[in-house]
Amino acid sequence: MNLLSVITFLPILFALVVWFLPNEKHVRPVSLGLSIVHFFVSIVLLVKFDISSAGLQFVEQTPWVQSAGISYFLGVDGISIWLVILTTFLTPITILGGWTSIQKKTRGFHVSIFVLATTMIGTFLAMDAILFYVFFEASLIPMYFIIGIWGGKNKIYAATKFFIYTMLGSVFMLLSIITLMVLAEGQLGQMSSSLLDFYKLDLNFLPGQFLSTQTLLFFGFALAFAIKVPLFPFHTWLPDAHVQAPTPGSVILAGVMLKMGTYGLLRFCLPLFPEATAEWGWIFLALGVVGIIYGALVAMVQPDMKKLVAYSSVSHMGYVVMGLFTLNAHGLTGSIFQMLSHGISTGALFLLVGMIYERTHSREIKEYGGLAVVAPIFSIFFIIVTLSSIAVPMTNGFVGEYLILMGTFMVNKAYAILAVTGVVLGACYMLWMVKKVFFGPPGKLIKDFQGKNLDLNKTEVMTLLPVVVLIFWMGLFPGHFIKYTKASVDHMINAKQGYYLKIEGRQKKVATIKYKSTRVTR
Amino acid sequence: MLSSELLHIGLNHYLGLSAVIFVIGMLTVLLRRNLIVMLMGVELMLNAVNITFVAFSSFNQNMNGQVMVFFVMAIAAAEAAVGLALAVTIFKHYKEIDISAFEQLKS
Amino acid sequence: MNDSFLFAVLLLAPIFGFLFNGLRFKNKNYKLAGAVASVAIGVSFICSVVLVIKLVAMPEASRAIHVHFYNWIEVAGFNANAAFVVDQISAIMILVITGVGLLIHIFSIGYMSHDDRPSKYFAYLNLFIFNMLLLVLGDNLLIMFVGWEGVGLCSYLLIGFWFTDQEKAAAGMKAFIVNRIGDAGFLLGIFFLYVQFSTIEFSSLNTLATDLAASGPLGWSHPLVLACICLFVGACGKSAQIPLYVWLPDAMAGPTPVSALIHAATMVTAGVYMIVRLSFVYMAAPQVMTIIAVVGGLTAFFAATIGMTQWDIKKILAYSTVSQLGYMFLGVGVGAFMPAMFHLMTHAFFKALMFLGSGSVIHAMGEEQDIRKMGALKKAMPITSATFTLGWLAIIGVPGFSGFFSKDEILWFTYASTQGSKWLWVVGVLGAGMTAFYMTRLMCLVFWGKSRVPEGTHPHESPASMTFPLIVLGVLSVVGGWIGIPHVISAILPGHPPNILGHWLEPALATANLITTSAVVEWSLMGISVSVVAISGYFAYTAYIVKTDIPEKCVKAFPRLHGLVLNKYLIDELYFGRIINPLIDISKGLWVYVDVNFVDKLTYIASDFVKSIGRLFGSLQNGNLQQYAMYIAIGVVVMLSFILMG
Amino acid sequence: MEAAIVFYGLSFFMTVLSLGVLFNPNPIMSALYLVLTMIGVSLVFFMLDAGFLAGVQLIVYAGAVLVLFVMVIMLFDLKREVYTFSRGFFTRLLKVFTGVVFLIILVKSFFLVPETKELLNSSTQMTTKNLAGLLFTEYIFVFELLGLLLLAVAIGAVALSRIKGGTHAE
Repeated sequence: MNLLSVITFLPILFALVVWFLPNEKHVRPVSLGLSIVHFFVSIVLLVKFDISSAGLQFVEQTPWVQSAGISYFLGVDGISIWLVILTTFLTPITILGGWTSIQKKTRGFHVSIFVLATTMIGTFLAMDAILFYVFFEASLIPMYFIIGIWGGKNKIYAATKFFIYTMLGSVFMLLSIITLMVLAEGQLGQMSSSLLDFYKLDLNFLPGQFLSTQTLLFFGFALAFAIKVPLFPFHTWLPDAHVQAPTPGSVILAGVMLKMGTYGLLRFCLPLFPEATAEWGWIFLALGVVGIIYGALVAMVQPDMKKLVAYSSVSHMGYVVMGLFTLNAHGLTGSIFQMLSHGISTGALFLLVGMIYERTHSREIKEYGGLAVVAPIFSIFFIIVTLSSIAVPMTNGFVGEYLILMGTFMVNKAYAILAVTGVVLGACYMLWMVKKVFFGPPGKLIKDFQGKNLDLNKTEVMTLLPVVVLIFWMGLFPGHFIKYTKASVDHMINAKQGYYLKIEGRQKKVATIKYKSTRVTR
Repeated sequence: MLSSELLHIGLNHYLGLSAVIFVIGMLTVLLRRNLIVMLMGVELMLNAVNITFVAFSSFNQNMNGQVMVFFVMAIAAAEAAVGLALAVTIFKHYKEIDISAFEQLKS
Repeated sequence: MNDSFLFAVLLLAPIFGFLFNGLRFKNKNYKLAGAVASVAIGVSFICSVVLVIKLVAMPEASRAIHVHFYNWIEVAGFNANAAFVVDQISAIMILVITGVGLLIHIFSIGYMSHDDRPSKYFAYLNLFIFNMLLLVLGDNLLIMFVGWEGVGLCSYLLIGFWFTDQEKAAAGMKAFIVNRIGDAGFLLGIFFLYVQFSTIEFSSLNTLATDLAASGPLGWSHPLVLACICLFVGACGKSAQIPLYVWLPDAMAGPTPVSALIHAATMVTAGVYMIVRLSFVYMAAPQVMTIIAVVGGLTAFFAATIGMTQWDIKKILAYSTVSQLGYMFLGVGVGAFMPAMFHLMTHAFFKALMFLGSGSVIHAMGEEQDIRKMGALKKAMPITSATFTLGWLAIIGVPGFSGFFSKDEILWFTYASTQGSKWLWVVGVLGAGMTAFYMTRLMCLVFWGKSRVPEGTHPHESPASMTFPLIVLGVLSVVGGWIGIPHVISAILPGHPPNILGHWLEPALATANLITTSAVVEWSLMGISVSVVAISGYFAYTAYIVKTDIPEKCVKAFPRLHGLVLNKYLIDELYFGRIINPLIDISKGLWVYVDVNFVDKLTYIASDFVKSIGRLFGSLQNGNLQQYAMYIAIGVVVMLSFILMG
Repeated sequence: MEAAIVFYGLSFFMTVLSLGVLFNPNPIMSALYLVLTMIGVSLVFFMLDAGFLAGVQLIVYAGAVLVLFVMVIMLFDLKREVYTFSRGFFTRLLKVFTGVVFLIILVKSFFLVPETKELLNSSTQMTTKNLAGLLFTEYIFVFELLGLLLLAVAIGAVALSRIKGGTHAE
């Protein structure tokens, strides 16, 4: 069986295992073990990956709905590989994050987490638009349950908002995919939903006009992904979802699910609609800049820690979108890097906020104060993650932000200068929170806990340690990560018009033969 | 020409009569509030249909139409029985036979 | 020894100390923590010395040791290598950093002996040294930026070291955020330079900029000029120049050795160092240099005026630092890169000395910082007092002491350089006069005169671990200036001592052309400034020792001016009132009115629209049986009419 | 000619009577009008040479069903109604309009049927015997099913009426 299928569907198998586990007490350790196994399986992918190639690797293609040209088509390249690893890396972390915070229906929770992992990995690996859509939408279901069952006070509202908002965008995407499939039938003589075929299409584009095929399709896709990212002004579901979601849910949501949006932009919008991207990209650059500043400003006045982190996500994802639409290698590399580092550092922030919430049952910033005295280890971790979040050099946040800003600067100086203020504002809101929560005299909450041990236990330290290691690894040796994406990014820049993807490796022959045979049978 | 058309009673006349009675029955069902009167409206409609059946049967020399009328009558009788039984039950339960009092199917 | 190895040890020794102390941060054994930290810095110092010796052995024209560890960020032509260089400029810096740093570490052992968390303190201090070394050794702008932000971070952590005090935590945050504004400027500067030259390595930048400047003067909108402005904003943030100086006085909330190390000797001079590093680039943008000179001169002047009115010993030294940094910027602004570096170095010696001295005083007074409660400490603390006197003589520029040579060189360039101006010289001399005033005032109030020490406080001399660094720095404050004796002076001295520093730095720096090189003019200018200093010093002595009612009278004569200066020209209030509070208000407005009540409302409106359509169709399903029957009838009618019509 | 007069007369009375069902606010009166309409229908059957059906019509409708109606009405002790017709002026109008349009469409559609001018009553097939023949040969299964249905209805009606509640609750 192909490696990618194994990586994608292993979690489903795990979910079944967990579901039929006789003793509910064993659910947590077994899930943790299985997710770590999954992580190591995905590391195999990293080891076997050929970094010199920009093409699709480990390709697997089997016809699914022949009459419509829909196939089960998985492949990985430099753009998606890290996102897959990020998912498998964060899954054990989330399971650890829910170790004590998830008290009811543990079995169902872990099943949800595993199903979610499958759908997310599937989204990143699917090279068939319909398959992508299926995974993209399916990921909503477990997340809906995670928020709706294990969430906070207002969970149903948040879950519904999250679901419907994202669903709304996806509808336009589905419409665009179907349009592309029909166009493929006209131009290639056969209906197909394979991305590789979509790349071959010649889409009509009229400069300056909104109602041309390419522009409409571009916005159809872009809207779906902009909501998922979320880009200003489609971001309002995010604070609600984050505040209500349980800690592991927030980690996955911020860590991976938001990246599905930016990944989609990178996989669909940029290569499929090059002219429209060039023409209308400024809107996204501008929205990215607005998102950066707006998210930072609004984060600055949040009374709730989780909300603050949620708005900081809006700000950080603004950077990613801005980087994507710079359309140069610096911006793209920076964006991919920033996706990873945001996944790690914001995920860690949510974990940390969750950990302290478990102890004090409050997230109100003003009720804290002087936490560093009673929880020194926690403070150290929190400050390290904060530094990574505000992009201090030598942590992961810096590399991505720097490259994005430089890429933007090379395209448009005004946007870059505006976006740089985000660097300052980012420091403002994060340090403001750190000051209010950790420093100063003991606050209302901390007084109640005086003398008790509020600090992290060993499990929590073990949860955070890999994250911190990665924060510094990515900050000090970004080359280890960038080298995987380099070929793909360069290819995307060089082949901007007429983007294509080659299929690499031994599967190549099989795939083409299969492809031809389907064509003949039609 | 017209007078002969009018005076010579053909199929269309019977059909017209049945149509008129059918519509009146239908309006009874639609307009009256009393459940029992509504059932009467249904009976009217069934009778109108019966007229049509018999008229076609006669004009086409086909007995099948009459057989059908036979069946319709039986079913009408059954329907009246069940309908009235239901009406009785409803009346027993609600002390009310006004159809607008029963709006439990609201969305 | 291998260069890479030397560099690695130089950089990693502090990191080792940081990790050692950081991982056992709860440990209260200050001796072990301090010893490890000091040894780590000592190792770095030895490496620095070895490197400098190696450098001296190299031929004059190519004195630079480059080391390349690995490619840090490498994307599409953009290369930021983890590469380091030690040349004439950074050689001075690493000696100062590790040397002064070592002394301050040793001092800290005594100073932090009563603290709860000495391990954490020394960990931060070592981390700072590491970052500072990165800053000065970086071979390209980005590595410098890494150190640049890193020292800002350490400064944040150390200012807020006693974080249970809300104000100290706030001071740390303020420092970091103001620095961040500068950092944003720095980043933009890097971008401008990269876009212009496609490289961020110092040596290439300097060459390319010189070539560019040779092709004619550059307009204001040229990327290079904009880059210089942006980088200068960065320097303003880090080196506390107008308008971003506000964080430095507040930064005195940190432990005093930290103030000595970070906020006097090393970190705050990073801005000067950066401009000196890019001297050729800046020479290509003379208009920016004028801005720098004006900003530097104004900072030197205004900070000195504020310094004259303060009562907190550390605040006085802080404003003095700002003022002296102003001098350095005045120097680089007029093209006096060598004198600026010279002043940087001598300032590091005497200001570190004075801060440590003040630390010793504060320690002895039981954490008291108000100079009105001191006086006559000379008897109680002879060593501190003696060394502090040396620092005082150096900073006010008494001939023969280090400060005299460096400051006078800057003033001479201000007057004589093509970039300079007589007005700037006047400002500089006035500043020097005020420096003499407030430093003499400090001496009078703290060490001389009558004792105003409150009952119950028994000042005592500090332990040897604290006095030893004082003595070393005291000596350096005196002799430190002798390696850069200007030509005019050396000409009349026996043996004509050479200007070692000037000679050493010359190949690495750009130099401004001087309009006049007349020795007579130089002597007379020197005479004027020395006499201004002497008069103002004497006046201060009179006012605070002989006739102690003079200050009162002056205050009474100009109450509003005094109030304004005492309150630091209300700059903090201005920033809070005009920038920070409005920004917070805007943010609140954005959140409440835009986010919650507009953007989110829009989604509600959309969903309400859908709901209302649903309600419309829902109203058809009203449960009325006859209504349903009517729908059937209508449906039949419609279907029939379709059948009949078509 | 006579046939025409009889037909028109009959049609007129039937229309008026059925309108009486529709408009009379007293359910008893409606039921009586319905009986008369039923008798009219059986006369129409006679005119169409369906004597057996006319008889059955009289027996089943006028005899059985209507008695049932009247009995139920008596049982409820219904008086003249205060609200005869359903609510809502607009809805009422729409209902009447629908009815009128429906009538027009129906009448119009008759002219699509090829006109059969003559009553072909010379045929010997239109006898009750033939009807019975058909019923008990070709339609025997349906006929039996109908019997089953009537049985089920009988049982069902009894069961429904015996549900406790209302006036019989005690």
